[in-house]
Amino acid sequence: MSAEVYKKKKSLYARAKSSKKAQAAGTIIFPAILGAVIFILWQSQGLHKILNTDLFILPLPTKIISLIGSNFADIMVNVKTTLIEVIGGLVFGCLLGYLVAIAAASKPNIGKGGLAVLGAFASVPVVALAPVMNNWTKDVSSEAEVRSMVAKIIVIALITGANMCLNSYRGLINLPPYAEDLMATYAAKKKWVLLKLRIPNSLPYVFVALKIAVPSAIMTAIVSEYFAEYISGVGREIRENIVLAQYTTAWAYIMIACVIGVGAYILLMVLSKAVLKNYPKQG
Amino acid sequence: GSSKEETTQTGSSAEQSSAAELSSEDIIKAAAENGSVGNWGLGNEYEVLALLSKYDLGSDYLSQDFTMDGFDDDSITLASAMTYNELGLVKNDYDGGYGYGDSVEYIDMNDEGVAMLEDNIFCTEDFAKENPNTVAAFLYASLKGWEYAVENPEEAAEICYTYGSSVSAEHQAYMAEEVAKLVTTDTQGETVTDIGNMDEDAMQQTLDIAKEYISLDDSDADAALQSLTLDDIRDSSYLEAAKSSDGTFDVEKSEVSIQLKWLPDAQFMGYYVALDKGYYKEVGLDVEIVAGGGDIAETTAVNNGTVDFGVTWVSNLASANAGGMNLVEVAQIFQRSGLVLVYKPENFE
Amino acid sequence: MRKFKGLLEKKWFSTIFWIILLAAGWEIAAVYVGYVKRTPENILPHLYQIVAAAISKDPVSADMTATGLVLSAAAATILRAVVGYVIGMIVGFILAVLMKMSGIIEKMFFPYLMLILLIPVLGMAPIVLAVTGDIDKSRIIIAAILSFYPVATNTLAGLKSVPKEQLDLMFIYAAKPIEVYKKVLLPTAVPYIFSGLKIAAPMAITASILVDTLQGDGGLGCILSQSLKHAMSIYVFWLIVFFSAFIGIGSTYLLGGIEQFMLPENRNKRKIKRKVMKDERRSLQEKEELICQSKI
Amino acid sequence: MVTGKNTAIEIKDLNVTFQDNSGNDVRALKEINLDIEEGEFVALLGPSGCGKTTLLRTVANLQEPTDGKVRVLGKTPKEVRLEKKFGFVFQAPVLLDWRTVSKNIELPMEIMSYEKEERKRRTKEMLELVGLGEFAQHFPRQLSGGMQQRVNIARAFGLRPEILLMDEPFSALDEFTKEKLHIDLLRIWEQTNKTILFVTHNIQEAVFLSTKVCVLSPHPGRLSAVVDIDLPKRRELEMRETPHFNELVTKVRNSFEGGSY
Amino acid sequence: MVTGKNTAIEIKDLNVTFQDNSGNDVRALKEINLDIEEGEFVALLGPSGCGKTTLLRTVANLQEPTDGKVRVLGKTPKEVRLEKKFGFVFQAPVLLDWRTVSKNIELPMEIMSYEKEERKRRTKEMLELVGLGEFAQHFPRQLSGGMQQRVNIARAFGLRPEILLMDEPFSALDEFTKEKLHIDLLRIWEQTNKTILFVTHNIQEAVFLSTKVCVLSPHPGRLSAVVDIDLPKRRELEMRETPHFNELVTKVRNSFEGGSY
Ligand SMILES: Nc1ncnc2c1ncn2[C@@H]1O[C@H](COP(=O)(O)OP(=O)(O)OP(=O)(O)O)[C@@H](O)[C@H]1O
Ligand SMILES: Nc1ncnc2c1ncn2[C@@H]1O[C@H](COP(=O)(O)OP(=O)(O)OP(=O)(O)O)[C@@H](O)[C@H]1O
Ligand SMILES: [Mg+2]
Ligand SMILES: [Mg+2]
Repeated sequence: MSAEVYKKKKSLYARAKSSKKAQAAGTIIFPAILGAVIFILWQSQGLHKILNTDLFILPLPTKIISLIGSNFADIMVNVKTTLIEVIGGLVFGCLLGYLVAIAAASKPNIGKGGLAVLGAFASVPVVALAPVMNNWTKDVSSEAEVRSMVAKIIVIALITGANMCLNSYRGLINLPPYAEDLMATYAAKKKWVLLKLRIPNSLPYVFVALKIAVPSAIMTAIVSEYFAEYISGVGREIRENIVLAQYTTAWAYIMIACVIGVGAYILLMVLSKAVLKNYPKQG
Repeated sequence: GSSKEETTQTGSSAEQSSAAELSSEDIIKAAAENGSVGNWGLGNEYEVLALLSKYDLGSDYLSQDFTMDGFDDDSITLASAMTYNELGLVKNDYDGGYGYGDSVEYIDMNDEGVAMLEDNIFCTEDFAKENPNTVAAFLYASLKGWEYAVENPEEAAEICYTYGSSVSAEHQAYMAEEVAKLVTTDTQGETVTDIGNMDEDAMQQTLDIAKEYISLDDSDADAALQSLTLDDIRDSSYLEAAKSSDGTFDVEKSEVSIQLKWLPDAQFMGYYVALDKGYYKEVGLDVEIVAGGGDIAETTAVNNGTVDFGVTWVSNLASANAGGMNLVEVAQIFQRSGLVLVYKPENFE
Repeated sequence: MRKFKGLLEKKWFSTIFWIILLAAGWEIAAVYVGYVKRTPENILPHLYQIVAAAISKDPVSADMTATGLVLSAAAATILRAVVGYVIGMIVGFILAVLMKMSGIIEKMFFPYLMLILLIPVLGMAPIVLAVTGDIDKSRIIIAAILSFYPVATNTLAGLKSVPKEQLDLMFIYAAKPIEVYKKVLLPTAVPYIFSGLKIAAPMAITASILVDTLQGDGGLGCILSQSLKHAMSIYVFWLIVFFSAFIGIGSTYLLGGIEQFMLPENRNKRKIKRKVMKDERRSLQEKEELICQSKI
Repeated sequence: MVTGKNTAIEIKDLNVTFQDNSGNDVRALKEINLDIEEGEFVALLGPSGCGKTTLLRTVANLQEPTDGKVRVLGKTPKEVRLEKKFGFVFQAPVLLDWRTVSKNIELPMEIMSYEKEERKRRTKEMLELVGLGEFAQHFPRQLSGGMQQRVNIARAFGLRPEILLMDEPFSALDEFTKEKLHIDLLRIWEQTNKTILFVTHNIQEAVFLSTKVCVLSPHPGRLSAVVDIDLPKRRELEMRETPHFNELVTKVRNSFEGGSY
Repeated sequence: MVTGKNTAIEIKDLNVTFQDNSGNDVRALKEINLDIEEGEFVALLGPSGCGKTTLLRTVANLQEPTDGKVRVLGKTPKEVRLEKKFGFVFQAPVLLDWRTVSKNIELPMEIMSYEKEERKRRTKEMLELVGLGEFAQHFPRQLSGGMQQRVNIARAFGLRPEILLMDEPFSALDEFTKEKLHIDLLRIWEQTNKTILFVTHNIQEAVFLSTKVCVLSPHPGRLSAVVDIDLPKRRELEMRETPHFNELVTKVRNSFEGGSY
């Protein structure tokens, strides 16, 4: 009767026995299976029936892919812009969020409010934040390309920062029982407690945060591109083409956004496997 | 507050001294070389592209966000503006406006010969074929609304208010005045009396510019666009039926809706007047006006049947049809381009 | 000095501290912008100007004051955000439980959940509209789509954070899955779930504002884009910026409060308190009865 | 084994191997053969790291054998577990920190759907038994280490399981408390006649409580000796002073490999 | 106290009170008075929950006294802690999951900025001492309970602290390992002449190791007896067989309140 929940346990043992490679393969194979199913549904127009939509709004994948093929160079220019924004925003945002979390964890009295305030920034909708940032960064550079990149990166950084902050904060304070006492008996300076205890303890939490931060950075990039001064980017193209009712082209860019997302996800998984290899397996 | 007025004054004195001597060509060239021509893109840019190409300039322009802040801080020296909207905000000093008064000048697309026609009324061809009387009735009442509105813009502006306009009262009044001009003047500056007329030359010019400057990544769609003719995008029979009617229609569908291209304001005052004055009721229609302005394009909404009629620009309609939709324009409300490129003369001394 | 220290201990103090710090930074920047920009209110108005706009009685559109306009538009938007948020929360939670139950489901679906978040609102909107046939439903669904993912991710992490020993304990007793969830997994996951909810809350509001403009009939999103366009007082725009920020702070605190209330340990503590109070009342009654009796 | 009784636990050629981080095998248990009759009280003795916990976990279906066969009450450990016949006292107390002491003791009873009245009654009884009556409403972190261990014991006792597996249950307790619990455990065992398998490091304790002492040797963990304890079923504290008791203790001690114990 | 030696730990009228969940006071320690000289090896004995851990934590500045005075080496516990003079073996091993065994032992040395060479050398030495040489690269979750406890001990020994506080360090260990560690601990103590305060439940262990046994009584925790152990400083395992040793054990046992131990 209680088989289900423990079936997993058994398979866990089984998996532990099987090689690590097989496990890694599963991470790719299972999504690939579902991907194939979706692809077939989509191509055979079954998806259109399910979603009650037509070929116009949801063109066939083959058509989308051939469009990507014939406009590859153009598309890459936009992909580059978006990637720079996403990576820049993620790096700054996650660092910012993590630093605020560290401040909050080491000086809870002062720092905790910082969490709420950073959260408040994340609550200002991108539609409002993006134009404000455009204005605030006008003097950054005389090059429109540069200053609008900076504006977009700031927006992404604020949005992802808030989420990194919330999750890593928990990782920085939910320490193993008595670990803080242990450090106290060594009269470890705050720096050491941070380096040897809090930061390592927070790493699994950081990856949870990244799992959310990566897609939301891409999403924010796409939306903030609508408002950017310099015309470039995947999001901008999606919008232009939807306004022009060019859904095939729009979907081509959406697909590209998804590929970026999946690439980032795989990267994240690989990274987390490497960084968390010494940590007890979760679940 | 005070600094604004000062700049305004210096601006206007500068204008008197030198800018008048510069031709629009000089200004466009100077701005383009500077990389500081602005437009919103998203299908608004073709006239600007045509203009740039007319003077053999590159096709780069800066993206304007919703605001005119870029123009204000001189990061965009030659900014796109609609006469009935942004231009008013730049000039006027009511709440929200930038208060430049007459110190700014502008280049008019109509004068440059690159005008494209904007707001029209359209529906799907299938809908029109199945409901010819409904279409004619709708046109009849809408045009009646527009006629009233262009004659009484102040009242029309107030009517827009009652239907949830989201602009300030002063700006609404300004808009109504300017929209009336667009409805009653053609690209050559001549007065138009038959509102809704689909002027062959102006439409052909619009389509030609669209064909040249709309760039579609989808090669099938691009080929379709190049082969479009006026007959593929408009059908004047409904307008004729409406004009020749006595005002009584045997409508096939009495509950219809129209999706606007943007948020409710005086740009669409004709429909609000028709609704408010009961013109739609008179022809046996129960009309719902659906505000636009968003991410579900009006062409998409009409095409998938969420709404029956829509207001869009001719170029949008052409690209939608090129992409595989089957839409027809049934009336052309704006008879000339509302787009201008506004600049501060002192930037071009 | 000691008074100050006592103040430092207060929970709300640090928020006030940060807000004051931020406000000071804002004002300094505003003074600077006031000198160098022609229309500073478009870029960075003084805080007092924003406050003045908030309390001003002058109508900005029709006969509405700025605050009135923002609040009336906010009502629709926030309602949609809340409904979408709740739906997203439930869906995210269920997905997390499913993924926890089966590693295969997790591996299979997790990357796609992320993709759903990625398929931008714009590409999705016409499809969602086609499926629901109703613009308001579409808005709610899109708000839900944007908020389910953080909840799902965090809940899953929470369910996975249960110490192995505790699962062994339940395993030995051959507890049914539902009991394992009720008694161990969920109580452990509560703080994680709330982190997810705290992250999702602003996303839901952002989403709701974004989808207001799918078709522009009212809502904060429309007012926002109009005021941004200067079709009405620019202060309406700033009011919306601040309003949404306050909603964000408010939601963090509200969820924090609910979290404290929901924490299994605190619930047990309340039970103990109630019991103690009941016992005290009873013993008091008994005493009174005794006194009464003795008086008689 | 030809006795009138049924075999409670039957272990045949049991091997359990773990993998260390370099992928090498760590043999925790090697070729274990052991039969335990129903109603027996078996003590497992052996140096730290020799595989006692692993053996207990294997019997309870918490650990899959790498090799060999384990049968409990004639069935697989899994079947027995699903019949909820195991009680397990973990080496380190596993308490849910958000539940009070009494709620922690009630936990398995909730799972086994005992009546509320019954739960309360038994919990109270068990709390008295382990001397924690006053601490019913405390949370685990408000208890001392030994008190936590007592909660752990109380939780397992509360159920009267068919097979009670205990991993060093008394090592964190003082001698006085330990003695009291010894007697209580023996009474429970006598009355209910359940099978008990328990791990200890204390030879006296092993001899005093059990009917059979199994000695494990480390690296790899093997069963190096089984000593039958022929003390009368009803044990008294005074027995520990008898020469026979001391003989048995010496016998067990000498049965350690190398005899160095 | 008039001796040539300095007082290492001085406890005066110490009270520690906790709050339970209904807001009532739990008196963990009441009016404790105790002086420990430098170089003494003091054992704390007492039933479960009597406040031994609390006393240790108070000395180490991990717990604030509710009342009374604690001085260590003439200074406040906090000062001494900040001078990094304490070593503490926690009752439950506190190991960081993500660090290997050797990295866990190195942790305090990293914090105290030992040279890398020195760290490696000492860690290796300590691992051999506790018999875990082969397990240096294992993670705590791959160790048995007793092995974890040994890592815990190795980590504290590695530092050679001025004041070593140990909370039931050996209770999870088998007798053989325990004896070996007893001897090692005594050698370290002899050589370095540090002050050691340690908690145990085992009277033999207390007498064998310490120079002074302090007996605590529960509810509330009070110091009920102090027994000086006048065995020679250099202890040998054989001493446990002498009549004098047994006398001391009996004396300690009898010093328990009510003598029921
Ligand atoms: N954080 C706390 N909150 C409330 N009560 C506590 C707390 N810590 C300890 N106590 C109480 O203080 C008393 C002494 O606890 P302590 O841990 O010092 O006992 P101990 O002598 O170490 O026992 P053991 O041998 O079982 O470890 C116990 O009654 C315990 O319940
Ligand atoms: N998960 C694991 N991974 C790798 N090795 C393990 C694991 N669990 C246990 N071991 C190893 O198996 C051996 C036996 O461990 P076990 O816990 O059974 O010992 P034990 O007899 O209970 O010791 P103790 O008395 O110290 O608790 C040890 O060498 C240990 O390192
Ligand atoms: Mg063990
Ligand atoms: Mg203790």
